[in-house]
Amino acid sequence: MSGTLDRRWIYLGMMLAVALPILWNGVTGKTFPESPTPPSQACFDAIEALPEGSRVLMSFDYDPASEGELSPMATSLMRHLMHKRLKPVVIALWPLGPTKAEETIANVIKGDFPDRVSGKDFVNLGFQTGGEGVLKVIGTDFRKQFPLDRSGTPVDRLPIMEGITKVGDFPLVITISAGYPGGKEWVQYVSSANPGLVLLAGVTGVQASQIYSYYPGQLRGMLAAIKGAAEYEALVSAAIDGDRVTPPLYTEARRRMAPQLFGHLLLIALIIIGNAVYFSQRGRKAVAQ
Amino acid sequence: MSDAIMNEASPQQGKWWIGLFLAIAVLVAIRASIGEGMGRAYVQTDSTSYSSATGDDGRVMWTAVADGTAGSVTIERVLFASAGEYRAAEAATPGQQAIRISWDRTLGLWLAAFFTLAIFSFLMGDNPAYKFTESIVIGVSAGYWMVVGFWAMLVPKLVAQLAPSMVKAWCMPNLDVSAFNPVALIPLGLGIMLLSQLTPLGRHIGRWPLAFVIGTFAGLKMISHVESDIIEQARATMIPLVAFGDDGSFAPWDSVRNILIVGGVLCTLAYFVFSVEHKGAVGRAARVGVWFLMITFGSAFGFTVMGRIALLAARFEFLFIDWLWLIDPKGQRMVATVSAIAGSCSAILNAI
Amino acid sequence: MVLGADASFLNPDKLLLLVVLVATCACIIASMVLARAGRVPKIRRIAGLEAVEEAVGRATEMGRPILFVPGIQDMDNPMTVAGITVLSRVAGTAAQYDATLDVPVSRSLVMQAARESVQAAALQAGQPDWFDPERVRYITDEQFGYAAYAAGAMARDKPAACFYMGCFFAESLILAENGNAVGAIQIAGTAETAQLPFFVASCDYTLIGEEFFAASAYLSGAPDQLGTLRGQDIAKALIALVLVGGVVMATVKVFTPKSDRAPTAEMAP
Amino acid sequence: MSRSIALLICLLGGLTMLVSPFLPMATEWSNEVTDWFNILAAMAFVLGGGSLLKVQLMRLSARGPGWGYSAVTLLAFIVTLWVGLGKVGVVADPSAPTVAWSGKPDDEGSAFWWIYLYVMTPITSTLFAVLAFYVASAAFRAFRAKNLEATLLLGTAFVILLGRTFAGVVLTGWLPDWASGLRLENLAVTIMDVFNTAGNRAIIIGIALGVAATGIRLLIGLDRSYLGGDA
Repeated sequence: MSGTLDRRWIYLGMMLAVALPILWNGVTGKTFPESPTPPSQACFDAIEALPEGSRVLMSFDYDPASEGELSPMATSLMRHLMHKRLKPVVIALWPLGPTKAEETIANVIKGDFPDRVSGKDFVNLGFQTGGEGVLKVIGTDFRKQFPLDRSGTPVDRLPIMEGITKVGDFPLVITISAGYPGGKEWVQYVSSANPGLVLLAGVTGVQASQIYSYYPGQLRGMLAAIKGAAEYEALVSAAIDGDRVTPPLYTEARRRMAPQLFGHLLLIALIIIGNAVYFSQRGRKAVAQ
Repeated sequence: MSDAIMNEASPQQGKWWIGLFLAIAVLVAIRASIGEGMGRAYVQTDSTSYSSATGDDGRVMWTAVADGTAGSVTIERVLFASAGEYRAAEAATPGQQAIRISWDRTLGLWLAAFFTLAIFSFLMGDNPAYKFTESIVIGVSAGYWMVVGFWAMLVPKLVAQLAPSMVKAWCMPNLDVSAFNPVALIPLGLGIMLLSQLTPLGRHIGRWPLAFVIGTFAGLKMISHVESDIIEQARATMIPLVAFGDDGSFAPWDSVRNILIVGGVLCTLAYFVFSVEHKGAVGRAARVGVWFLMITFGSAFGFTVMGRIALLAARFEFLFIDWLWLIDPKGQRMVATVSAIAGSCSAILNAI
Repeated sequence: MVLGADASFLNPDKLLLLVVLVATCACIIASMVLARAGRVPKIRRIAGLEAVEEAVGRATEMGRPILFVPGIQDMDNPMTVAGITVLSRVAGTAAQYDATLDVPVSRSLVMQAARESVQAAALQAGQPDWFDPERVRYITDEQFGYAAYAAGAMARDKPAACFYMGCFFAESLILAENGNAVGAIQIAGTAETAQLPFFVASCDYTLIGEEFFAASAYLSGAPDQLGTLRGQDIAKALIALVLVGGVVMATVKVFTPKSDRAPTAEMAP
Repeated sequence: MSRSIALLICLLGGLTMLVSPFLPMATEWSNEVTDWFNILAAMAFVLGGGSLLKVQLMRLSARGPGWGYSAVTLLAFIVTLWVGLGKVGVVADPSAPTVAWSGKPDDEGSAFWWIYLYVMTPITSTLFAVLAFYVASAAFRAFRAKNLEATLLLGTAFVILLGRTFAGVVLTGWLPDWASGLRLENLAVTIMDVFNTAGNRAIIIGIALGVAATGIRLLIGLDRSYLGGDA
């Protein structure tokens, strides 16, 4: 039945549905308004609730393949943490995570909060192989897995790490994850084992439905896909920029919502056409019989 | 030579593809000649001097100092600069060298654009550009993971445990381990057994490390799944069927929600029953369970579509923003290219 | 995993886990022992598994290869192990029919296990010469590098049957759509819930979650393996019972402290 | 004999893991063993690399159709390995400027970084992005309202697709507040919160049981196909 339409037409349609809004957006600079859903609002509130100077563990569990969805989240989260004068301790369970973390640090901290000092106000402890094994170990001994920061300084000498021996010592943990190991493993090994700890997750669309079953119990808040990123971006912008114009770095997710809309509309149109064809053919067959 | 790139002889298709690639090349050439051009990468050199001091614990600490400090060591790094920064620097001092074009990164950018288009071309059918890209990615990624495994795992976790002073002097000056750790011999032994497979004698002992991995992780996963998936998920489902709001009033909607969740979990579990035919009560429950499964899959599908479109948008952004310089939402360049293109078009039209 | 201040012999925080774990294992092991003693359960039909033979047969008739992907994760993942077990059954059938079986893998440990399993299956089928170790080969650990290979190979080799049994992530749809484009009969099995919708949409049969883990026992047909399936069902029934008990208690609890609350008809969206 | 030892290793490894959460003194074992696996996995790359070399060299020497691609793969593999292991273009780390090898292989400016940024990243992320096209063709082909089950699947996808963009706001934003639960964006949340939660929970519990049963079958040696089956 699908033979009636060469799938390449569908591909062409999708290409135009995504490419044209990007160009339109690039020329006009317009974005759609966002109203936050509860899981995104919960993320925002959890960070707002922390007292100034609290240390937050932030894990970059993704790589370039998913940065389209996750980098805007990381950027907004980092901006929010910095604005609230919280201290992120950055780690990664994916080998390419630290590079993404460095990018976020360079864009947000070095660009907009140049007074913050590495080792005191934030730190990147880099990547550790072992996936969920790492999570298991940091449950009891954080420094065993992350003995040095990314520039090689032992964590014992970093003021930001003072008194932190296990993952439970952080009041808040954020994972930005694209798959395995990621949100699910953080829930399994960290959130379940440390009842007092607050876990937030930024996840890709594909993980969202699975991770949803942990919210709001084992997972206090979540940012689901680019929509979650856009909502969070809007929340943070409203809190920090107010009426001023938000710098383009912090509108990335909202800019991506226009291609999103047209992509979705195309898909819906395709489903409707597919069904219309199906039912008309079925009707014809029934008449023929 | 053609058999080196053709898997099967199909000259007709080959011509079609060459035509397509040529057309793209012409379009790109036209684009490159309009306005400020396209696809260049700029860099600047960051040079920092470091000077050493010995701390209380006897460790040598290096700190950044002003250039030219006596006894300091200078490290030069080449870092990205944006086209806008380059233009600004050129406007201030023409011919300056602080910010300059990087030919290797420009080449990389064009290569990246080629690979992007080559992968997209697979949607229209298998073709030499895709096959070339496929061969590249297989080779590069296999090598990539070997390198990552070596520097991120073997050196710090194995070699550094066995020969700490050597590793410290060679590549990990901040290594904390100081003594030989005999426990590291166990994974080394398992690894050697594994690699012994490459020799004809080693087939039998090659199974042992495999058995070790499978056994330990079977145990580990049993624990984690029972703990987080059975206990926690069951606990999360033990909710009252009748719910009241905070003010003590009956909350019918929350009650319906709770009843649906509990009922849905039980019915879907019934679908997974194997040793009873799906007839009678079990069959009816399983049928409802399938409905829940379908809704679950539908929602997962919808959410995933979001993610995939965002990724596609990111790739188009790479092509439009970083390579073709068509739009500039981040304000990294100084001239709006679309208006430049419009200007060029009107100039061409006027000329005609 | 938190160490108590008093390093007692048994960690008290984990008592519940211990009870549930022992109960689950007891159900499974007891059913297995019973099955061995002759009380073999009758297992319901699982559509995807009945189609295995049909798919292999079709590939043989058409003279086109069979593609088997045991997921893209390593042997530490139970799904990969389950996939390798299914592979041994598929390989056995393929060896009998003398069909070509391609097994590209993305981890070298998986390659080793898959070679062992395919070779043993060929031996058991009485076709030791059918096994060619180069048909079970390592491609790359990189998820999309692997997907690029698989998509290209499908377009060129046009397999008649594709099996995807193991742990899959985003590449699931790349595999399934390309398989569909070359008209292969496709059977998938995974417990990676996020990928199930794509397999359901693009494959002919999909083993969902627990069904996939049951596949190896089901295909083996051995009484003790089938027994473990009944064990799973008993454990499931126990969980359901506890769940219902918990729900009843939670509901009763709502009424006990303030039983004078009058229900109202307000809609709280 | 070798198989019996393997089964014993499998059983002992599994039992260690099974008791470790309950015995405080055993917590360390499981951490140690996890490290071992990672080392083993890193060493296994050599096995994979060997297999890759062998297959590609065989193709190259046979000069069959497409042999040029084998040469490309081999070259890409060797170059990546060489620049990565040799840290070509890597400058020393600021924490130890005098130790030439102290930099990270993927530091900005190194050859390995260049390969990562300009070869790996565009190819892998474009392959990922191609899924947007496949999703569209799969939805067009497979989402037919043939029966109740299929209708539920496509109906849910419909609501989520609309509810998660601005289209949802436009289409149903006019609904009065007392019916706001029916607005598409809220309907999408309800589906996730209620139906998706229930469905996923049951799947997750089922999988956990499947994993437990598979674990037992492996530990007691009932399932040993990875060792070469029952033969």
